[in-house]
Amino acid sequence: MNSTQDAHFDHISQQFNVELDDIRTQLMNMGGMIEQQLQDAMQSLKKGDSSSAYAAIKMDDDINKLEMSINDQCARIIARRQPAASDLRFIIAISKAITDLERTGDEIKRVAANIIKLVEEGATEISASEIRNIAKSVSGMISDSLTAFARYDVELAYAVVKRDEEVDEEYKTAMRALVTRMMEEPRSIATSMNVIWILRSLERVGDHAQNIAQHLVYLVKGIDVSHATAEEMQATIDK
Amino acid sequence: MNSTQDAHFDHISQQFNVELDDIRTQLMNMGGMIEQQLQDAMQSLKKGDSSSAYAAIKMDDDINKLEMSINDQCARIIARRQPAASDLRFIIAISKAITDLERTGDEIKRVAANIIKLVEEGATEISASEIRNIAKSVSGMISDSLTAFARYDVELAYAVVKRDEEVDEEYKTAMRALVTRMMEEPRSIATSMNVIWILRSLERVGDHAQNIAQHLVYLVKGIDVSHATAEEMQATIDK
Amino acid sequence: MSNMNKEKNLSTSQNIENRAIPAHTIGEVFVDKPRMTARNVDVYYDDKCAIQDVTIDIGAQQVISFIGPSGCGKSTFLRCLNRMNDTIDTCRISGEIKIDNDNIYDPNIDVVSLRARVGMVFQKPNPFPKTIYDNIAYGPRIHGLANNKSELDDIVEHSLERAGLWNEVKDRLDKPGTGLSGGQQQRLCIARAIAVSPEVILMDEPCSALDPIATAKVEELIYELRNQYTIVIVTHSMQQAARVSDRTAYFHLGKLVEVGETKEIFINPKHELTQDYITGRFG
Amino acid sequence: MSNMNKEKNLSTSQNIENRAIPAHTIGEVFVDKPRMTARNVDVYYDDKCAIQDVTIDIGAQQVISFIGPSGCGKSTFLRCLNRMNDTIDTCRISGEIKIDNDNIYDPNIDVVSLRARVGMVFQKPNPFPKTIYDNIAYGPRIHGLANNKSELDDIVEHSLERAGLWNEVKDRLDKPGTGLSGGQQQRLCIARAIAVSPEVILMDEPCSALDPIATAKVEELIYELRNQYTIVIVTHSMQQAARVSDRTAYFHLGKLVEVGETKEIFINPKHELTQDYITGRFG
Amino acid sequence: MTDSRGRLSPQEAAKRVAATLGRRGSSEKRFRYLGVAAISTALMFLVLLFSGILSNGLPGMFQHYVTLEVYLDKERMDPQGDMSAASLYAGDSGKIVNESVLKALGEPKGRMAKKAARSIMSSASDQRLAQFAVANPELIGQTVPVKFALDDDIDSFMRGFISRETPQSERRINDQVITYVDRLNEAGLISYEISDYLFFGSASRNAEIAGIKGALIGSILTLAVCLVIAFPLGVATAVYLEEIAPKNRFTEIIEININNLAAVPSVVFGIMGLAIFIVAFGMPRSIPLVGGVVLALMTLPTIIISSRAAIRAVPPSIRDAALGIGASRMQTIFHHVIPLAMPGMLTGTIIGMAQALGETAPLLMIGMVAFIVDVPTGVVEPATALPVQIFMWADFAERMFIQKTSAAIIVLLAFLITMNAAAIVLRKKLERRW
Amino acid sequence: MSISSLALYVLVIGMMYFYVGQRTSLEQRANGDVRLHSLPHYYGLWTGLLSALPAFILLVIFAVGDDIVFAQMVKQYYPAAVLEQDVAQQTIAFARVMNVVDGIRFGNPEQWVLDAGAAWITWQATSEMLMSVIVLAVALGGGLIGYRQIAPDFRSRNGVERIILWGLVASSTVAILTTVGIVLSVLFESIRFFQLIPPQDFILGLEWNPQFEGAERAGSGNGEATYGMLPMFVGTLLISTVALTVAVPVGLFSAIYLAEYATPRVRSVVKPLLEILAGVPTVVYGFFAALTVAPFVRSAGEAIGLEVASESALAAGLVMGVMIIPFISSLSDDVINAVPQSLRDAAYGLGSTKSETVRQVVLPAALPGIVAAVILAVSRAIGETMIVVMAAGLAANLSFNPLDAVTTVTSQIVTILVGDQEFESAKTLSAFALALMLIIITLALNFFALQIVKKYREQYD
Ligand SMILES: Nc1ncnc2c1ncn2[C@@H]1O[C@H](COP(=O)(O)OP(=O)(O)OP(=O)(O)O)[C@@H](O)[C@H]1O
Ligand SMILES: Nc1ncnc2c1ncn2[C@@H]1O[C@H](COP(=O)(O)OP(=O)(O)OP(=O)(O)O)[C@@H](O)[C@H]1O
Ligand SMILES: [Mg+2]
Ligand SMILES: [Mg+2]
Ligand SMILES: O=P([O-])([O-])[O-]
Repeated sequence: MNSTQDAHFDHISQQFNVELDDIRTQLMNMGGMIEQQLQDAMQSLKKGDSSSAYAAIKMDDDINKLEMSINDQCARIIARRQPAASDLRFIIAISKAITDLERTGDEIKRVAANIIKLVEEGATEISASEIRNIAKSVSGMISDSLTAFARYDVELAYAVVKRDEEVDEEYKTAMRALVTRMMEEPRSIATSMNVIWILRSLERVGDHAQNIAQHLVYLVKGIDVSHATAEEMQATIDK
Repeated sequence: MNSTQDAHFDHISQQFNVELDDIRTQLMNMGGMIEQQLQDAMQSLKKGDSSSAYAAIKMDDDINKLEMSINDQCARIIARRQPAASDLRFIIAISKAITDLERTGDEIKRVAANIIKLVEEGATEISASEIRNIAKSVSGMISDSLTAFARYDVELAYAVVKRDEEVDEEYKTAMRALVTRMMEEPRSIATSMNVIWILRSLERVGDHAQNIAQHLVYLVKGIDVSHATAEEMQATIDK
Repeated sequence: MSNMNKEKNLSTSQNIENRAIPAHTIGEVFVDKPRMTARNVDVYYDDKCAIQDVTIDIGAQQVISFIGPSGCGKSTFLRCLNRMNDTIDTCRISGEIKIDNDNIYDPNIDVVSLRARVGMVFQKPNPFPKTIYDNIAYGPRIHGLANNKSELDDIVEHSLERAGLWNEVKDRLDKPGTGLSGGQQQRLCIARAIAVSPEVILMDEPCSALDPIATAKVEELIYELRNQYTIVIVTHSMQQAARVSDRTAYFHLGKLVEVGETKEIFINPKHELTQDYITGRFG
Repeated sequence: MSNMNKEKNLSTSQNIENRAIPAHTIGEVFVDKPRMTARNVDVYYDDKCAIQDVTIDIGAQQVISFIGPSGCGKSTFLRCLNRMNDTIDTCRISGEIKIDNDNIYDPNIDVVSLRARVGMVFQKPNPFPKTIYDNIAYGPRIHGLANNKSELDDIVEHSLERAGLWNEVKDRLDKPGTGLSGGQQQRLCIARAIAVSPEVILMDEPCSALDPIATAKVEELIYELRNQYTIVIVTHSMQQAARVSDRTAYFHLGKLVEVGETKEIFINPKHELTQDYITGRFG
Repeated sequence: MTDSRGRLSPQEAAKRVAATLGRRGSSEKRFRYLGVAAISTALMFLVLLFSGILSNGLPGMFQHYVTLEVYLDKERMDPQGDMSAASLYAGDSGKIVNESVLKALGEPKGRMAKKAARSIMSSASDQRLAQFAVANPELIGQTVPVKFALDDDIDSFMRGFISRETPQSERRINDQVITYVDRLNEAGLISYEISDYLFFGSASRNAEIAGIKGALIGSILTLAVCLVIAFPLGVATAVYLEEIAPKNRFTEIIEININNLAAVPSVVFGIMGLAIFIVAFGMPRSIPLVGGVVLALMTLPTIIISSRAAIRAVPPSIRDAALGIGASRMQTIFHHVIPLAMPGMLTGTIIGMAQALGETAPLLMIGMVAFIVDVPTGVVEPATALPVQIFMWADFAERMFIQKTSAAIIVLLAFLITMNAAAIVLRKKLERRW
Repeated sequence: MSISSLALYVLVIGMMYFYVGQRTSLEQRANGDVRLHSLPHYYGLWTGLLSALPAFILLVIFAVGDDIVFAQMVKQYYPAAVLEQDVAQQTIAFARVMNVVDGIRFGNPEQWVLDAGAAWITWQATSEMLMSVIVLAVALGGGLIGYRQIAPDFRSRNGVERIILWGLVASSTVAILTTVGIVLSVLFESIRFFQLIPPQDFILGLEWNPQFEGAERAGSGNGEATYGMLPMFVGTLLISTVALTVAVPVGLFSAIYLAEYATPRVRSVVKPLLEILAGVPTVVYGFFAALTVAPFVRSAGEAIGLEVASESALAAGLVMGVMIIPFISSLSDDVINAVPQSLRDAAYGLGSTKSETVRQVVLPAALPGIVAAVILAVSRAIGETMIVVMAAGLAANLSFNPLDAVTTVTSQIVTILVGDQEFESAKTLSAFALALMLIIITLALNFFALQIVKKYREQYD
C-alpha cells in the first residue's frame, strides 16, 4: 500500500506517534539548519565578509549533534517499538536521510571554509555567479527533498532527482570554465582551486539531496531506488 | 558489557545466527570487492593500461547491488527478529558501514575514471608515487577497519582513525605539490586536475574507512564516536 | 509464480474456476508446489459466518503463519484443515480443501487417516499422562505403523531427535511426559505429531503458554522442521510469525485479506488492513 | 544520579548502610525521587530462597518493569511490595521495604491501608461479577473514601476516565463487568485500582491474557498513567518492557542483576546475563 | 519403506493406516453399543422401580367408602348433653353406625349375619361419626348421609385382590359378607375416592385408616432442627477450612475428621445419638430434636464438602482482586467469596436435607420407630418420620398396607424430587461462569 | 426472667449498642477531619458484639450448668444408704427428687426426697435471679467497654474480624467433637462388650446367635448365645460383591457414554434421571427389594431349578447395586470430565477414533478417580442398612452362595438396637462392637479412596 503522511500518526500508542513525529520534526529542523548553513556560507561570498561563513562552519557541530541524537532515537525506537512495515521503512529512510544530511553539512562546511579563503584573498568575485547558481539549485533540491519527505510526495522526489542532472551539467560547465581560467591565469590557480572545491562540494550536496529523495521513494514505495536510473525510478513511482 | 565476536553466533535461534553471520560475511565480501576495485584501479595506473580500471568501474555496480542486498537483509532482520542490545547495534553498525563502503566504491570508481583519463593522456607518471602511497594507506585502512569489524577489535579501529590523520597529511602535501606544479606548468592543469580528483577521492576513502572504524566502536561500546576526536575515542575505548 | 501455475493448470475448467481469487484477498495466494489447497472455503457456526470465501495454497515444505485480530477465524480455518471442527456440532463448512489432490471433506476419506496425514499441535502443551516413550509411541501404535518393537523404538528415537529433544530425555524415556518443563512438553507434543509421519503439521498458538526462552526453542524447532514437513501455524504474536514463517496470511473478520512472503508482509504489506494491524494501528 | 543521592544522605549511618549495593547488581539502582525503596530484601518459601538481597529504588511517577526468565522471582518481589505474599503461609521476607519512608513490614502498618496505597492489577483480568459501577465503587466503599453517593459517582467516573474506559462504558455502568471484552476488563481492573487513589500500582503480567490490540491499548494506558502514579510492571514480553517502561530491572535466579534506563538496557546492557536474555541467547 | 531409519514415508504411513481402518471402525461401534446398553439397563431399573411404586401407590391414594343414612340420635351421641367434643367422642357412635349399616342391608337377622354386616365397616367408623358430629353439630338429631371407610379386607375385595372363586375357607371374607357388599354396591352406596385417611390420618394398625400426617410433621420438625444446626455450622466450617485455616496439624485433623464423618455409615450416627443424647444426656427417645441433631451431624460433611467445593470454585483471582485493593480477609470472604459460593452452598444444603429426609436407620436407633398416634406439635414431643413410617408399614402383612406404603413412598419421593429440582433450578439460575 | 426472655433482652441491648457505636463513629468522622481506621459499622459491630456475645455465652453456661451443679449439690440430701448403692439406684433416687421438683407425686415420697426437692426449687429461683442480673450486667458493661474504645485510630475492624475468626474456628471443631463422640460412645460400650465376650471369639467366631427374637424367627436355633461376627462380614461381603457386579459395569459404561458420546440433549435428560436413583431413600429400595425383586429372583431361580431363599443375598445385592449405580456413574462422569479436553484433542489430532481415545487416553487418566469412586461406592454398600434389613433377612448364615439368606453387620445392629433394650446385656453391647468394626472398615476404605483421589488431583493441578 502507499503510505500516506498521516499514516504514521494514528498508532494505538500515542507515545509512538509522538516519537515518530519528533523524529520527523528533527529531520526537518536538520534540513532547516542545512539550508541556513548554506545560506550563511553564500552570504559570506556575497558580502565578502567571512563571519557568516564561520557561523556556517560552527553550525556543522550542531548538525552533527542533531544527527547523533536522531540516530539514537531511531535505535531506541527499533529497540522499544519493534517497528514493522511503513514504520520500519520510516525509521530506515530517516536514518539514511540524516546520514546524507550530515554529509551535506560537512560539504557545506567545506564550502564555507573555502569561501573564507576566497574572502581572505578578496577573490569572492571569481565564479561567484556560477557558485551562486549552483548553490541556489542545490539549496532548492535540499529543500524540495525535505518537502517531499514532509508530504510523502514521490513526484517531488522524482523532480529532485531530475534536477540533480541539471546541477551536474552546470557543475561540469563551471568546472570546464575554471580549468580554462586556471590555464589562462596560473596565478589564480590557488584561488581557483578554492572555487573548484566549492563547486565540487555543492555538487555533492546535490547528490545528497538526490539520495534523500530516493530514501523517500523507499519509504513510500518500499523499493530501494538508490542506484536506479531516473527512468527506473519513474517506473517505481508509477507503480 | 563488551560484545565479543562470538556473541553474535550463539542465539537459541540458529537461523538468526546464520542471518547475522551472512550479513557479516557479505560485509567482508564487500570490503574485499572494494580492495580489489582499488587494486584494479591502481594496477591501471601502474601498467598504464586502462582495462583493469574499467573493471574497477564496472565493479561498482556489483558493490551497489551488494549494498542494496545487505540493506534489505538488515531491514528484514529488524522486521523479523526484533534485535536488541548488541544485535541491534550490530545491525545499525553494519548498515552504516555498508553505506560508507558503497560510497568508497563510488570514490574508487571516480579514481578509476580519472586514472583512465591519465592513461589515455599517457600521464600516468604524474604524482604516481603519491597516489600509490595514499592508495596503499587507504587500502590498508579499509582492510584494517574491516579486520577490526571481523575481530571486534576496537584498538585496531582506533589505529585506523589515527592513520587517517597521516593520510590527511600526505594528501595535503601531495595537494600542495600539485598546485605548485600546476602553477609551474599550466599545460598540465587538466592532467593535474585528474590527479587532484584521484587524491581527493582517495582521501575520502580514508575518511570512509575511519567512519567504518567508528561504527565498530559503536557496535562494541554502544557509544557513537562518529564526531568524536581521536582522544575522545580513545577514552571511549578504554571504558 | 501464480502466473506459472495458471498456465500449467489451464487445461481443466475446474482448475480455472479454482483459480478465481476472491475480491477481498490480495497477494501471492498460489504457490508453485502446494501441499494443501483451500478454495472458496466458508465456515459457519450455526448461522454465524466465521470464515468467508478463503482461497489459499499451503506450500509444501514451508512454514505459513496465520495472523489477525482475535476472533478473525484463524483457529477455525486451521482446524478445518484436519477436520478437528467435526467435533463441533454447529460447525458447517463449504468450499473445497484438498491435500495432495484428495478432497478432505470427501465422504470416502476417513477422518482418522486424514488426521494421520495432517497432525496437530495445540496451544497448551498436552502430553498424555504416560511415559515419554508411550507419548511418542501412541500414534504409531494406534495406526499400526510399526511392525515390531524395534521399529517402534526407532520411530520414537527419531521423532524425539527431530524435535530436538532426544538428548534431553533419552535417559528418562520411562518417566512421565508431564514431568517435563513447559517448553520440553511442547516439543514432546511436536515429536508426538511427527511420529505418525504426517505431511502437514498444524499448530494453534503453540508458544502462547511458554516463556520467552522456551518459545525461542520451539520457534527454532519449527523453523528447522520445515525441511521435512509442511507447517501451518496460528499465532497471536506478529513477531513470532515474522520469525518462523516463510509465508504469512493475514485474516480479518473471517476473510483472508492478504497473503505473501513473510518478508514482504512485514516490510511492505500491500493491504491497508494488514499494514494497520502489523504496525499497531487498530481501534 | 546515585552519586548525588549518596552525598545528600551521607549524614545518617542508616542511610550509608542502605546505600550498599549488593555485589551482584549493577546499573542505576538508586533514583532521585524514590517512591518505594527496597534494601537487601530476601524472600524465602520455606527454605527455598526465591529472592536474594535485592536493593532497588522505585522512582516516583515512573514506570519500572521487571523482566527475567521464568521463576526468577519477579512476581515474588512484586508481591512483596504490597504484602500480597502475606497470604502465603510459607513465605518469609527479610530486609526492608519502604514506601515514602514508612516501612511496610512494620507491625504497626495495617496491611489493608498499605494495599490501598499500593494497588495491584493481575495477570488475568479479574473483575468482580458485579456491575461495572460496583466494581469501581467497591474499593472506595470499603475504605470509606466517599461520604455520599455523589462523591462515589465522581470517583467512579474519574477512575474510568483515567483508565480510558469512560466513553466505552458510560452507558452501561449497571451491566456486569464480566461482560466486557478482555482488554476492557483489564482496563476496568486498572480503573478499580485507581479508584482508591493509590500511590503505586503493581501489575503482574497484565497483558499476557490479552490479544495484541488490547495489549496495545493497555500499554498505552500504563504509559499515560505514569504522570500520576508510580507503576511497577512484571512482564514476560521484553518488547513490552521496552515499550512501556522508563526503567527496567533484570532478575536472574532470584537476584537483581541489572537495573537502569530502559533505553540503556535494551540498546546497551552492561551485564552479560542481561545481554544474553534480551538478545535471546539462553541455553 | 522408511526413507531414513524411524521415519516412514507419508505414503507408506497412509497405507498402513488404511489397513487398520476397518478393524478400528467396528471396535468403535462395539464400544458405543456397550454404553447404550449400560444406560438402558440403568434406566430400565429406574422404570421398574417407579412403575412398581406407582402401580401400587396410586391405588393406595384411594380407598372405598360407603355412604350410609345415619340418624344422629342426640341422646346417644351426646351423653353429657353439652355438645362438647369430649361428650360427643364419649357417645355411642359405634352402635349408631351399626344400626345404619344394618338398615342399609335391610335389617339382616342372626348373630352371624349381623357380625358379617358389621365387619364391612372399618373399625374406626365410630370415631369418624363422632368427628362428623363435632364438625357439624347442627345436624344432630337429623338423619343424614355419612361416608365411612370400608374395612381393609372389603377394600381388597372391591379391588379384586380377593377372588370370589377362592373357596370360602381360604379367603379372609366369607360369602355372607360378599353378598352384603354386593348389595351395598348395587345400591350405589360404595364409592372409590381419594383417601382422606392417608393424608390426615395418623399411625394405625388398621390399614384403612392409617395415615402419614404425624410422620410427615415429624419429618418436617426433624428437618427444621437439622437445617438450623447443619447449615450455619457447615458453611462456617467450610469457610474456615478453605479461606482461613493455615496448613497445620489442627487443620489436617479437622479435614480428616470431616472426610471420615462422610464415610461413617448412617446407622453409626444413630448409635452415637443413642449412646450420647439418650443414654448419657438422658434426653427422651423419639423426639425430633434428637433426630434433627443426629441427622445434622450426619449431613454436616455433605454440606461442608459441597460448600468447600463451591468456595473453591470461586476463582482465586477474585480474592486477589479484593485483597489487591485493600479489602481485609474477612471483607474478601463476606463480600465476595460467600455470595459467589452461596448457590453452591445452598445446593449442597438442599441435597443434604434431601438425604436427611430419606434417612431411616439412625432414626430407628434413637427410637423414632415408636408407634405414635398423636401428631407432634413441637421438637421435644415424640414423633416418627416419614421413611420410618414407611419402614414400619412395609413390615405389616395386610394387603392394603402395601398400597399405603407405596402411596407414602410417592409422597416422600415427591418431596425429594421437589427438593432436588429446587437444587437444580437454584444451581442453574445462580450459577456463574468465569 | 426466663432464659428466652433474657436472650431477647441481651439481643436488644446488643442492637442498641450497635446503633450507638455506629452513630458515634459517624459523628467522629463527620466533625473531625480525622480518618477513621475502620468503617463506622465496624465500630457498631464491635460494641454490639462486646455487649451481646459474652452475655450469651454466660447465658448458655447458666442454662446448661445449673442442673449439673444442682445434681451434685442435691447429693448432700441423700441418706447414706442411697449413697452407698450403685449408679442405677442413685439414678432412681435422682428421678424421684426430680418428680418432686416437677410437682409430680407418686405415692408418698420420703422426707429427704421432699427436702431435696424443695432445696432444688430454691436453688433454681436463686440461680435464675443471679443469672438475670449477671447476664444483663455483662451485656450492659461489655457494651460500655466497647463504646469507650471508640476512637478514630481504634482498629475495630480487626477486632470484629478476630471475633468472627474464633466463631469460624469453633464451628470447624464440631466435626472433631462428633467424631470423638462417635468413637467414644462406640468404644466404651465395645470395651464393655469385650469384657463379656473375648475379642478373639467375636472377631474369629463362625457363629452368630445372640438370642433375640429376630434370630429365632430366622430359625437360627436356640442354643447358647454365640457372638462370632464372621457370618455377618461374609454376608456383607457377599451382598456388596453382588451390588458391585451390577453397579460397576453399568455405572462405568453409563458414565463413559454420557461423558463422551451422548449429545448434550441426551445427557441433559439421562444424567438427572440416573441421579434420581441416588436420591431415592434406601427404605424405598428396601421396600422395592422385599416386594418386587426378592419374589422375582426366587421365582426366576426356581424356574431354572435353583433353590433360592425367599430373602436372598442376590435380591438385596441387586437392589443395592441399582442404588449405587449413580454413585459410580456420577463420580466417574465427573472424573472423566475432569480429564482435560486438551488430552482428547491431542488424541484426536493424532487420528485416534473415539473409543481409542476413551480407552487409551481418557480412562487411564481417569482411572484413579474411577477406582476411588468404586471404593466409595463399596464403603457405601457396606454401610447400607435398610435394604438389607428389609430384603436380606436376618439369618446369620456363613455362606458364600448369593442365593442364600444372609445378614449384614448393619442390619444386625439395627435389629439389636431397635426398641427398648437393657444396656447391660451382651446382646445389646454386641451391636456396639459390630459398629466399631464397621467404622474401622469403612474408614479404612475411605482413607484409601481419598489417598487415590489426592494423588489423582495432583496430576492435573
Ligand atoms: N464453537 C464455536 N461456536 C460458535 N462460534 C464460534 C465457535 N468457535 C469460534 N466461534 C466464533 O467464530 C469466530 C472465529 O473464531 P476463531 O476461534 O477461529 O478465532 P481466532 O482467530 O482463532 O481468534 P483467537 O485469536 O482469539 O484464537 C469468532 O467470532 C468466534 O466467536
Ligand atoms: N507459593 C510458593 N511456594 C513455594 N515456592 C514458590 C511459591 N511461589 C513461587 N515459588 C518459587 O519461587 C520462585 C520465584 O517464583 P516467582 O513466581 O516469583 O517467579 P516469576 O519470576 O514471577 O516467574 P514467572 O515468570 O514464571 O511468573 C520460583 O522458583 C517458584 O518456584
Ligand atoms: Mg484461536
Ligand atoms: Mg510471575
Ligand atoms: O562522503 P561523500 O559525501 O564524499 O560521499
